[in-house]
Amino acid sequence: RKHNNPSSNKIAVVISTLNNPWFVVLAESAAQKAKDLGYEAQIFDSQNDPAKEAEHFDNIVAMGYSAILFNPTDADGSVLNVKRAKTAGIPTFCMDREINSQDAATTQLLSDNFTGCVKLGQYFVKQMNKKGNYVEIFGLVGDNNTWNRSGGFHSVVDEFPELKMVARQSADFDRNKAMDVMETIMQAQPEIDAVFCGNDAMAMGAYQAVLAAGKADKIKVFGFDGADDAIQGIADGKIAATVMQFPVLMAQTSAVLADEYIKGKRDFDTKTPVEVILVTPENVNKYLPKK
Amino acid sequence: MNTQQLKQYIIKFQSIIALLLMCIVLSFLSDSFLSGENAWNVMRQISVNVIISVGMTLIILTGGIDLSVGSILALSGAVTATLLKFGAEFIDMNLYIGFTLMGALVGGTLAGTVLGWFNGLTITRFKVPPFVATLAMLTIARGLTMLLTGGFPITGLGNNMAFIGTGWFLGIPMPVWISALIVLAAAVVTKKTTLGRHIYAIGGNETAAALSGLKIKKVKMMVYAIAGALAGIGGIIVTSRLDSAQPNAGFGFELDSIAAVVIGGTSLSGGKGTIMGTVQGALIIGILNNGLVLLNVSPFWQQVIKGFVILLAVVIEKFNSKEE
Amino acid sequence: MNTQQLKQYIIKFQSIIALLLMCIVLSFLSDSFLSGENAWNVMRQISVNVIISVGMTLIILTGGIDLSVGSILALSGAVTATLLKFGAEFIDMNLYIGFTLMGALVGGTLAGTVLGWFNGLTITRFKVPPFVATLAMLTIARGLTMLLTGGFPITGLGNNMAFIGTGWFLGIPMPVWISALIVLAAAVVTKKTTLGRHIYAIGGNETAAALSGLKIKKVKMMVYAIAGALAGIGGIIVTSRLDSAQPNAGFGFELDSIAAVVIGGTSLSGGKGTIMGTVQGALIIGILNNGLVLLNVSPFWQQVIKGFVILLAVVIEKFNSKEE
Amino acid sequence: MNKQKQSQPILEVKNVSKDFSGVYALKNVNMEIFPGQVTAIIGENGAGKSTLMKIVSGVYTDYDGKVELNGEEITFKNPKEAAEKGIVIIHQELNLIPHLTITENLFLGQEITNKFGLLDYSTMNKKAKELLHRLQLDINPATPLNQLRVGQQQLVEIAKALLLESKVLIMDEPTSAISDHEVELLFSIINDLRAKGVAIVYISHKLKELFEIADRYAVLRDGENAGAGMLKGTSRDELIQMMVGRDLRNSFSKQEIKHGDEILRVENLSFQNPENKKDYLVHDVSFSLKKGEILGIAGLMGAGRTEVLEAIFGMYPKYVTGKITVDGREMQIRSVNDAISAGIGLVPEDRKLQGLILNMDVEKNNTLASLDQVSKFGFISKIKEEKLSKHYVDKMNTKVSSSKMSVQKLSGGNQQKVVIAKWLATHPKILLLDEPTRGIDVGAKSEIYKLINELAAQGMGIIVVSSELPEILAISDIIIVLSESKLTAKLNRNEASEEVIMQAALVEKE
Ligand SMILES: Nc1ncnc2c1ncn2[C@@H]1O[C@H](COP(=O)(O)OP(=O)(O)OP(=O)(O)O)[C@@H](O)[C@H]1O
Ligand SMILES: Nc1ncnc2c1ncn2[C@@H]1O[C@H](COP(=O)(O)OP(=O)(O)OP(=O)(O)O)[C@@H](O)[C@H]1O
Ligand SMILES: [Mg+2]
Ligand SMILES: [Mg+2]
Repeated sequence: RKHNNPSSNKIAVVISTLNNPWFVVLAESAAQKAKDLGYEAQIFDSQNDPAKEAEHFDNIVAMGYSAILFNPTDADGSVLNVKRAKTAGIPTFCMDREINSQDAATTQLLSDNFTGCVKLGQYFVKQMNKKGNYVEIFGLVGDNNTWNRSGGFHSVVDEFPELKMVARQSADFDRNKAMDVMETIMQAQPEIDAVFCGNDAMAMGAYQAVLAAGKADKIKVFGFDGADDAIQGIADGKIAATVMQFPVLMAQTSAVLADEYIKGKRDFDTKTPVEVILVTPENVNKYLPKK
Repeated sequence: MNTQQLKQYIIKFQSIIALLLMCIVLSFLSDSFLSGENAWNVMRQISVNVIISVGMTLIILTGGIDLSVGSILALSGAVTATLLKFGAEFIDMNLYIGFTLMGALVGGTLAGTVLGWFNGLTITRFKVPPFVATLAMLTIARGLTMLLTGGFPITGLGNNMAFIGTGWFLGIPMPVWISALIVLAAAVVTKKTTLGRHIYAIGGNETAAALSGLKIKKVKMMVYAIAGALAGIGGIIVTSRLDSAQPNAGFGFELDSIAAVVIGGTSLSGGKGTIMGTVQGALIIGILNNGLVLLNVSPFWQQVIKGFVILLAVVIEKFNSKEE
Repeated sequence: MNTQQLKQYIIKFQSIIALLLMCIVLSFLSDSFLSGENAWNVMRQISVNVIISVGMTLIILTGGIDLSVGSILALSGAVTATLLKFGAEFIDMNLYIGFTLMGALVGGTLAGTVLGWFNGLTITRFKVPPFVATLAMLTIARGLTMLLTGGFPITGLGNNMAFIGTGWFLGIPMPVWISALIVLAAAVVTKKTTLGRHIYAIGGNETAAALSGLKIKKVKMMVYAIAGALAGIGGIIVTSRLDSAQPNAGFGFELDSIAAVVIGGTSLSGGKGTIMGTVQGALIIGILNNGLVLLNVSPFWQQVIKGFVILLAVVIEKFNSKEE
Repeated sequence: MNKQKQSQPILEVKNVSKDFSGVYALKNVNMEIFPGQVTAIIGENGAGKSTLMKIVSGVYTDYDGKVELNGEEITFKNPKEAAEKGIVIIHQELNLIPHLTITENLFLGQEITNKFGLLDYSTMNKKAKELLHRLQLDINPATPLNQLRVGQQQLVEIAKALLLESKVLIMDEPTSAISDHEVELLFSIINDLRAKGVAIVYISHKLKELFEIADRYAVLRDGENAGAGMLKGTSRDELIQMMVGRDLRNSFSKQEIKHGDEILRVENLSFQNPENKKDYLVHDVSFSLKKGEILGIAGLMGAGRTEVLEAIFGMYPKYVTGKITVDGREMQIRSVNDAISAGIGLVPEDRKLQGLILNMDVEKNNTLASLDQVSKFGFISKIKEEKLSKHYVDKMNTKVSSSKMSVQKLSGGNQQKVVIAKWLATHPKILLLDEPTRGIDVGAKSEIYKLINELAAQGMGIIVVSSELPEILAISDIIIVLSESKLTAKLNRNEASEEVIMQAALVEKE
């Protein structure tokens, strides 16, 4: 049963969540690029729920879209969805997050969270001179990016026994929760040299706590994502480093690839890595938000 | 009385008219809405909500509420997946039981039943108000799911398992079969059995029910356990559809489910409502979700519109039942 | 009667004993717990929950509930930040009003008030059950926030704004001041004013209250509007503390707030409870959160433990009030 | 007091009609109420008495016809407006707030505030105390209402009305929950008010009371006028004739029944006060009941009569001690279910709170306690259920348009019949009835008496708690009297009289 009628020129953008600006950018850039290429584009919000995502795929198949630009909620939980689309003749282009299947998606544009955090970890070790006490605040429990980032970081940092993790808590990727958690941790742990946060929102929250406690010059804050205010924070000396992902680039590329597919191209690499870049005070000028 | 009965029929009819109206409007606005495939989609998409909401209806009929269904769903899914994949290892006894699919399904459902039963226990024996007891369970069950899975999804559950959520049988998707059977059973229980009558009586006036010799605690325990079991079945279907047990599955399902029950005309104060009403409520929500996506409404606006439709549905419902 | 009064004092005392007990245990387990700084931390961290929960208490006392506080909080924060940062542009009239801080604060609070008032309207005029009306508002306000912010946080609000959430005055953090004043005002209203009596009366027996000539609708509208306003103030504080209005701020706050109210001994069926009880409830939750993090308990376990503590608190509460 | 005024009605009802979704509760009713007089409104259950009073006092605002106060047409938007014009009503249903104190209840909607706009508790408490004292209810006015018994609550309800300056005071069955002693008190208050020129409307099913207190009467039958006039010179039988449209005089007379073996023996029954372990709600009560015998329990309000029934019925097993023997076998009654399977049924004091599922229909309420009779393997047979329910609706002459009608739409008397029917369906050996005729009109009352007698004749043992001595005297074979939770007298039918019972009921009181 193939729905791939040439008259249909609709592209679906399925996004894991719109509750986080980073993904809003990803979704909107993809949709905009698709529109620029002459398609109708629609954004589907999975609200971090693979079950909702599955519903979206059902609808997309039923409505006969010609391609899906896809930001999965889960590496494993989303595989079946993509396969279903494939069976119906609809190509899927994964953005940012991976699915654990070699052949389901047409191609996957990935910014490698694990590798990004390996880089961050290396920089972290250098900044700390291989010793000191640090805190980890990780994101939503159950989100695979949470573990990719944490895993990448620890794969480097755990090699140095003098770097001691004195507290490890979750703040659900939420700025407010990160602030509360950091405030409390600082009570229990007077000697903290750094905090590694699973995303920039939490990094900014932790920074607010550190600032309020008057320890801004003692505690180094590390984030991930490359959010505007974190980049600005690095320029202002508030944040030590973050890892820049390129959602806009990723999104636009996926739209272009989808366009090529529709126009007949079939040979795609299974994975198209999109660079992630460590942003530090040394190179921050290149990434400052333009205004 | 005849005029009254007639009126009541009209009211039932009106609710379905509203649904039809929604469908007609949508089929004008979107070509794809009326396709058979889309219809099955909607049905399959609401099936988990329907299953959970059947349990929720029973609970709300007794005058209670259950906020923990989403978390119980997640835990049951995780238990099923764990049993299926790793079997249950009894390290002490040097025993390893490889769970067959059936065993895993029973295990998952049982996990839901036990948690539901625990809800019933705290509510009846320790007199904790249902809202609080199940609010606590919402947190507890989620924590247990995280502990069980370590925060990672459990995947690769095999084709047999996948059949439950994605297969078709006699031209009808499996989840639709399952939910239809559950709805049927629940409708019979509420309308035709003593248990059903007791549920309504307890919700209508607990003191009077107790003084009529009804076993309040037993009935309530049963109802919460049933709701837990149904959440468990929901968890199995979700897990099967995704071929993966997600530790944060079912998040926020309690509100969707309560919305379905209430839009379906069941009174939150208990004693009044029907299973079929709930099914209609779930349909309204499902069709709305489907329609808004079909019409390419921006996700932000979708939230606003959904809120207003819920309001509208309940206002109409209220208006109708006043006529009664 | 005197023995009864004595007993009631003991009960009040017991609740505080429970709190003290928690504190003592924690101070043994963690050195940092008893530090003055940590105490201010806890106070500051619970202040937003306290503010919201004051409004929630009033609503629950009338027999209602408000699920929309978290979303209203987010919208108010976003409105405040927008007004502050971009001013309100009246494009049509070619007018641009740069909002001073005060204007922005009033605007944010007003936004909350209006949404709360709308809750009251649907509940009193259209007779939508509070659970459903505010469930709809939960979705609507969140959608509106997303529409207003486009899903992006609004940051860089300036030092004056930051003072509200992070500043100190006479050695006490600003949020603590604000919440203390609100608690005080609410305690006076509930205990000493006609409005307060009417709130309890409506929750106790609405029919009887109506037959006594009370203006049920007016009181309810007022209470929901107040709760909206307080959620608005909460939104301002959150925004100020983070120096950023987050579109997904306040997510799940409704459950924290209801938990505080219920642990504080207010009955969900209305007519019974106190503001001070709610403050204690918020303290218990706050200290628990604080303690679990201080002890570096795994987040998975934290959820399980929190669930059980909520249960325990309510069971103890129930046990005590039976003695009453 | 003022003869001239008396000739002018203060309140006039002209051609008032009211329907509830098509069903008429009142049809073209006219009525005149005079200042300085007590007007009794009489009628069977569901005759429309309460409905009419709710119209007059601003509760119902949509009706046809006119209400005139001092010759001017009035339309109230709500009860408060009526109260401001001096029309005050004590409702048939208790309208109090459980968790508020007596004072707070009394002043609800008319709170006294000080110059800061804050509540002035000391003034309110003082006034409340005075008022309670007038009703000889010497309780701290800061006591929460839910700690009072029904009867005491009814006194508070009366006090609440007295607090308002009323020109017309409507009392809708004010004495349904209080005993003779309090009734006398109420009458002295009514006499005071009457002397001050207040027009009083008094609704009660207790005809004896009416003759004692009322000057005029007005009778309603099926929502229509059925007669009015001065009470003096009107006989009881004439009134009843007007009410029911038939002659009821000989409808009830106690039949002699041959009593069988002992069916129930209660020995040393005690019931500890759950709130205060040293206090007993029932203390060391023993009695026995034979098949076909009717045992009446008399006593003042709060004497512990209800608790005797509740103790036997297994409602508070934790606090009850004593030996209960049914049909010669000692029973361990640890729950309501035990009681039911021992063959005991209880028609509770408060039918709405304890007896009925209000939003269920008549049929389902009828079968609630006997579902296993109409079901197999847990499935209910509709046909059997309908048959069972119809049997009792007919037997008890319950006035329903259909047994599918929800019980909340029935009048009080018919609701009570539904509760009794529920228990009869369980075929109990022993039936406990707590105030079975509270708020029930004479017609329905005599039907219930007849029924009680029939049941006894079939060999059922029956215990009746009642605050109406004539009722107790009329139906009981033996009477026990309680005072302050102790049994103070056990009387045979022929030994008992109102005086003897009152003597026993007041033992230890002074
Ligand atoms: N809210 C209502 N909805 C529908 N019907 C009603 C309602 N209130 C009263 N009725 C009906 O109106 C009629 C008159 O009722 P009303 O309560 O006035 O009787 P009553 O004379 O006061 O009886 P009782 O002596 O039992 O108190 C009854 O048939 C009753 O069923
Ligand atoms: N729940 C309770 N809390 C406090 N006191 C109670 C409670 N129940 C009963 N009492 C007290 O126990 C005594 C007996 O009450 P009971 O209801 O048996 O009296 P009764 O003779 O049935 O009166 P009534 O005619 O009002 O039904 C009274 O003094 C009453 O105040
Ligand atoms: Mg009446
Ligand atoms: Mg009694």
